[in-house]
Amino acid sequence: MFKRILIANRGEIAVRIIRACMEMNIESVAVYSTADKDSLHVKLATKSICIGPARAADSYLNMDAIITAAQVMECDALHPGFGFLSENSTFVRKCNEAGITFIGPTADAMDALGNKAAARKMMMKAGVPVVPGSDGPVADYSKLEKIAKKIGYPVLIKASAGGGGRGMRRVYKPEDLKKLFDEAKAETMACFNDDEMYLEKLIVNPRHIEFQILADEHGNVIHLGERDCSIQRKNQKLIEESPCMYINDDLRKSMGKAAVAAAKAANYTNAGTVEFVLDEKNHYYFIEMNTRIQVEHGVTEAVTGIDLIKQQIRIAFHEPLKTRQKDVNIKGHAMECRINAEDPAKNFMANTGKITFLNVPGGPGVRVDTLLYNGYETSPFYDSMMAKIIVHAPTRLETIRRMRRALLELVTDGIKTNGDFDYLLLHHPDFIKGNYNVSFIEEHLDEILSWDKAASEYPEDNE
Amino acid sequence: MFKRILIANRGEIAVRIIRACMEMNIESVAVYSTADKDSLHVKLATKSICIGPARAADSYLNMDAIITAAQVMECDALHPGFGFLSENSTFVRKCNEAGITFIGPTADAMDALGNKAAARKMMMKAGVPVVPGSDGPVADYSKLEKIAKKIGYPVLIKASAGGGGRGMRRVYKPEDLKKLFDEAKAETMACFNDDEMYLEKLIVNPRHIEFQILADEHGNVIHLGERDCSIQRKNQKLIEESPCMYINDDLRKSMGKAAVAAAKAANYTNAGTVEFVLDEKNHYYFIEMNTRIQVEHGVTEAVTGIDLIKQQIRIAFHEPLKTRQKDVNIKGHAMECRINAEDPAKNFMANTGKITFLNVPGGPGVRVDTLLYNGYETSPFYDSMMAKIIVHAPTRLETIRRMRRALLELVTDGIKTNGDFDYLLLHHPDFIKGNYNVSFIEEHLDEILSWDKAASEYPEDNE
Amino acid sequence: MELKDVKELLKAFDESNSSYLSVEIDNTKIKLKKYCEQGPVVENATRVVEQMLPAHNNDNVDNSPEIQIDGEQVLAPLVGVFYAAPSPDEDAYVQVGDSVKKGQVLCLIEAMKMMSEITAPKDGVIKKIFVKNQDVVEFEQPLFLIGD
Amino acid sequence: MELKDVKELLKAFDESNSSYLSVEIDNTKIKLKKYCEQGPVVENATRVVEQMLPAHNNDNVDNSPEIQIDGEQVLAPLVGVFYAAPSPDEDAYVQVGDSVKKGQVLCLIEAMKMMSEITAPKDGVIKKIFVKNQDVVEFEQPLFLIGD
Repeated sequence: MFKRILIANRGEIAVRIIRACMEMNIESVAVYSTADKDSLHVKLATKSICIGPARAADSYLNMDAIITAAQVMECDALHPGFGFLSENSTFVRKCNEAGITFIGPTADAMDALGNKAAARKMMMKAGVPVVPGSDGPVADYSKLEKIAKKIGYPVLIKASAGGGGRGMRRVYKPEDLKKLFDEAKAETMACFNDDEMYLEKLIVNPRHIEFQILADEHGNVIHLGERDCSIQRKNQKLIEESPCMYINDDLRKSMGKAAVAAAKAANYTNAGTVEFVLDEKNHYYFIEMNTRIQVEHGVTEAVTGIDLIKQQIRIAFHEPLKTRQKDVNIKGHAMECRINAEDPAKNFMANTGKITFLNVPGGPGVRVDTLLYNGYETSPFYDSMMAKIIVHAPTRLETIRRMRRALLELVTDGIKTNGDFDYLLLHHPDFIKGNYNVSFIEEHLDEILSWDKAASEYPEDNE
Repeated sequence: MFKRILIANRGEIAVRIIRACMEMNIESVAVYSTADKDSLHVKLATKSICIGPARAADSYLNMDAIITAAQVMECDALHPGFGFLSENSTFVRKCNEAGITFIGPTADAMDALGNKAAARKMMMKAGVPVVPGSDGPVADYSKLEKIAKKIGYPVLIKASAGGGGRGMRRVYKPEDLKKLFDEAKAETMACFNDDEMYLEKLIVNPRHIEFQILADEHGNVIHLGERDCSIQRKNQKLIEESPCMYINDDLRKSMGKAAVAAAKAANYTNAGTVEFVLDEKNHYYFIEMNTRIQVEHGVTEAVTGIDLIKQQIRIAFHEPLKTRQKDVNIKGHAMECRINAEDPAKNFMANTGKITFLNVPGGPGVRVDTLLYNGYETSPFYDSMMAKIIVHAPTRLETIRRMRRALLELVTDGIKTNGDFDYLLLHHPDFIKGNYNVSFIEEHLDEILSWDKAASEYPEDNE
Repeated sequence: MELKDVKELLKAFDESNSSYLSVEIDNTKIKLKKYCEQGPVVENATRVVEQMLPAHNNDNVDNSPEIQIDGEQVLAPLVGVFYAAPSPDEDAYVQVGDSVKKGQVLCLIEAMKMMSEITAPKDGVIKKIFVKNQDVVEFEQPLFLIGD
Repeated sequence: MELKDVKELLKAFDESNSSYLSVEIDNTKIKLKKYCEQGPVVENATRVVEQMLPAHNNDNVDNSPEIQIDGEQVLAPLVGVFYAAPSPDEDAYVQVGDSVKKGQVLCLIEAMKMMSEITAPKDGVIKKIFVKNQDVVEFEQPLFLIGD
C-alpha cells in the first residue's frame, strides 16, 4: 500500500481523506495556504506544509508548488479531493511525470469526458441515452421540422454561436416552430453575425439523478446506486438523497447499466459519477460524467456501507474491486444537507466569522463531516461549505425526521448558515412527498423564507 | 402513539431517548436535579422540570417526585433509561397506578428475573444452561464429592452465609476437595456461626457474552445477536463489540435460542439483555437477565440497523414487532468505547471540571453519544461516563482502526478521561487478535499504563 | 513608574502578540494577560431549538423571576401543582399585601394526590406571589416573597 | 494614586484588548479582569495526536522560529528544497557573519527540478541562517536574518 499520501485540498474533504488514511495506516501530508495555517486538516494530518499565499491560484491551484510539496515530503500518491485541481488532466500528467500516483482517473479519461461534444458522441456510440437533438447544425427549416417531429415537443432551438440565451427559443407546439426558428436565427445573426442553428429536446423540470461508479484497473466496473440531487439553488446542490423514491428497481437497473456502460466507454478507472436528467415520464438522458469524488459521496457510503475514499486509494494502488455488482445492497435511506456559511435572509450572502460556540449533532444515524472546531475563524478566501450532515435511517420519512433533529442540534455561533432554512425546507409537503425536481427551490424559495421570518419573529425566552 | 414521554434519567442516555422522541414526533419532558440545571438533556427536551436537589436519592431516585412530574406535565409514558429506577419493580407498579406507561418490562417479569435463585430455577426449567452446581446446600462430603465429579473440575465451594470471599474455595483437583471443603466449612463456621455449603462449577476466565432481546406483547421474541463485553475493569465494562469473533454461526444460533427461551420463560416484554459466561470450550451458562436498555445498546444498533429506543417505545405502545428473527442481519462489526472522566494514571480516579475545549470525533462510521458540550461543567454527583464512541466498519480490524482514529480526534480539555488508555489498549496484540476474556484488563493493566507513561514522556511541542 | 507609564505599557502590550506580561520595576509590579477563558456561552446550545419550535420552549415553567432584594423567597419544597386556596370555592390563603405570621399556611402543593401545606418561614407581609393557582411548580421554584 | 487615576486606568483597560491587569504602584494594588471570548485554544485540537503518536507531529517543518527584532527576515518565496551552495562540492553562498549586498545570491531553492536563486533584499550582515542544507522549506518559511 502507499506509504504517504499528499492531500491536494483543504476543508472537510481534506479532513475526510486524512481520516481514511489514518484508518489505513497511511501517512497523510496536508498542504495549506498561509490563510489556512490553523485549519483542521493541517492539525489532523501526519505532516503538513505551506504551499503559498491565501489566493487559491497561488496555493491550492498551484500545480508546481503542490507537486514539489509531494516530492519533498516523499509522498508516493496524491489525492485531489474535489474542486481545485481534481479534474485537471494537465495536473494528472504532471503527477505522472513526477512519479506520484494521482488518485483518480487517467488524464485521457478525464479529457475524453471533459469535452462535452466528444463525450456526447462517445455515449451515443456506447448506447447511453443522451438528450435527443440534431447532432450537428440544421440549415433549413424543413429538416428542422422533421427532426423536431422525430424527437418530440417541447424542443429547444439553440445557436452555435449563442450565449446568455441569445438565439435560444423554447418551442412547445409544432405551429410555433417556424416563427421562433426565424426569430432565433435573426437574433443570432444580429448578435454574432452567424446563424448556424442546432435543435435538441427540451427537458422540462427534470430530476437530477446521478449514479456512483467504481471502476478498477482490471476491467471491473460497478455502480453503487443513485443519488437524487434535484434540490439545487442556482445550480448549487443543497440536499442530496439516496435512493430516489421515484426510481423503481427496473429503472434503477436500466440507469445503472447505462452508467456502467458510460464509464466503460471512457475506459474510466477509480470513482466517478454519471449524471443524468430524468423527466416526468422516467426517460433519462446522460448529461456528463464527473471524474472525481463528489461532495455528496457520503450519502452513497451510508446506504451501501462502502467507504469510497478507501476504495479510491485501493484502486489507485492497482487493487481489484472486491465488491461485485450483485454484492451491492442499498440499505435504508440516506440524506445530506450541506451547511454553508450563507444567510438565506440576505439572498444567501456568504459570511465569515469566528466560531464562538459549536455544537455538532450526534447520536444514532448521524454523520458530520466539517472543517469547524471551537474557536476556528472561517476564511473568506474559499468555499462557503462548512459542514455536511449525513443521516441514515431505515425509511425516507425516518431519515427526514432524523435530519430535522440533527439540524436542531447544530449550533455554529459566529457564522450564519442555511441550517434553519434546510430545517424548514424539510417540512415542505412536496419535499416530504418526494414530489420535487430541479426547480423546487426556485419555486418555493419565497414561501420557505416567509416561514423563516415568521419563526424568527416568535418571541424568544428572556435570557 | 404516545403524546409526551417523561425521561426519568439524565446524561447521555436521557439525550439518547430525547433524540428518539424528536424523531418520532413525541414530546419529551426532561427531569433534572438542581445540579443539572445546565445539562444537555434539559436543553434538548421539549419541556423540563426540576424534581429535587443534587443527591440522586432525592431527585433521580425520588419516585414520588418523578411520578408527580409525569402527572403535572401530562405525560402518558415514562422511559427510565438505565441505572436509577430502571429495574425497580415498585416504581413500575407506581407508574401503572398513576396511569403512566412504563417503557420497559412488567413489574412481575422484573421481580422474577431480579431474584437470582428463582431466576436460576426458572431457566433450568426452560432448558437454558446455568452454571452447574449442587442446587441447594450439601451437608456431607460424600455427596459433595459425587456432585463435584458430575459437574467436573474446577469447582467452587461457597458458603450460604459467606461474603467477601469467606468460606469460598476454588478446587482444581479431586484430591484437594476434602481438605479445602473442611477449611471452608471451618472458616464459615468461625466467621458466621453457620456451615451450610454449596458447590458450583468454577468458570475460569470466561468471556462475558450478552444477547440483546426484543419481545413484544403479542408473543414475538427475537434476539439481535450478541455483544462481547469481556473488557472490564472491576466489573465495569470499558469496551464492547459485536459480533464476537469467537462465536461461530452454530454457537450463535444455539445461544440466541437459549436467550429467546430465557425471555419467554419470564414472560418478558420490551428490550432486555440475557447475560452468559462463555468458557474456553465454548460452553455457555446463563448468569442473569438485565431488564432494561443497556449502556452498550448502540453497538447492536450499528450492526443491525435497528433503533432499540424506538422499538422500546413502540412495544410499550402495544405495537407488534415488525422484524422477524430471519430478518435480523448482522452487518459488519461495531465497537464501543466508554469515555469516563477517570484518570488511568491515578488508579482511574474520577475527576470533574469545566469543558474548555471539546472536539467530538466525526466522519464515516463514527457515532458519539455524549452529555458534553463546550463550556459544560461536569457534575461530581453522578456517574463518570461522559461519552460513548461507537464505530462501525465492514471488518473487525477496520473497526479497531476507525476507533483509534476517533479516539485521536477526541479532545475534552478540562477533564481527564480514559480515552488515551483505550487508544493504547486497542494496540495490544491480544486485543487485536480477539484473544481476551474478563481478566484481560487485570492482566494487562500495568503493561498498558507503562505505554501511556512512555507516550506522555514524549517531548511535546513548545506551545 | 507613573500611571501614564502603565497606560503606555498597556497600549504596547495590546499591539504586541504576547498574551502575558509580567514586569517588576523598582516598587512597581505589573501583570498583563490577554485571552481569558471562555465566557458563559452555554445558553446558546438550544437557541436554534428555541427559535424554531414553539413547542420546544420550556414555556411551561418559569424558573427565573427577577431577583428581589427586599424580602425572603418561599421556595417550593417539592414538585407538584400549586393551589392558592384550600378548595375551589374558598378564598386564597393569602394575597399580596396580607400580613402573615410564621407558620401560617400560604398555599397547598399537590403531589401524588397528597396535599402539602406550605407555611410562612417568618412574620411579614406578602410582597409578591410568583405563581398562579394550579400552576405546575418545580422543586425550589419561588412561590412567595415575604417582606417586613 | 488618586481615584481619577483608577478611573482613567479602567477606561484605558476597557479600550484595550487585555483581559487581565494587575498593578501595584507604591501602596496601591489594582487588579482588573475582563470576560472575553475564548482564547487560542485551537492548539489543543491535536494535543492527543501529538502526545500519542510521534509520527503525527508536524516535526518536519519548523515554522515558528523565535522572533528576532534586529534585522530583516528573508522568507522562502516558494516551497522546495533549500541548498546553501551552488553544488555539493562548493562552499555555501553565505555564512553567519558574512556581509552581503542587495541582490547577492544567498541560496537556491529547488522545485520541480528547477533551481531558484534567492537574493538578499538589502545590504547587511547575515545574522542567522534558520535552515540547514537540503532542508524542506515551506512557503514563507524564514531562511535568513539580515541585520545592519
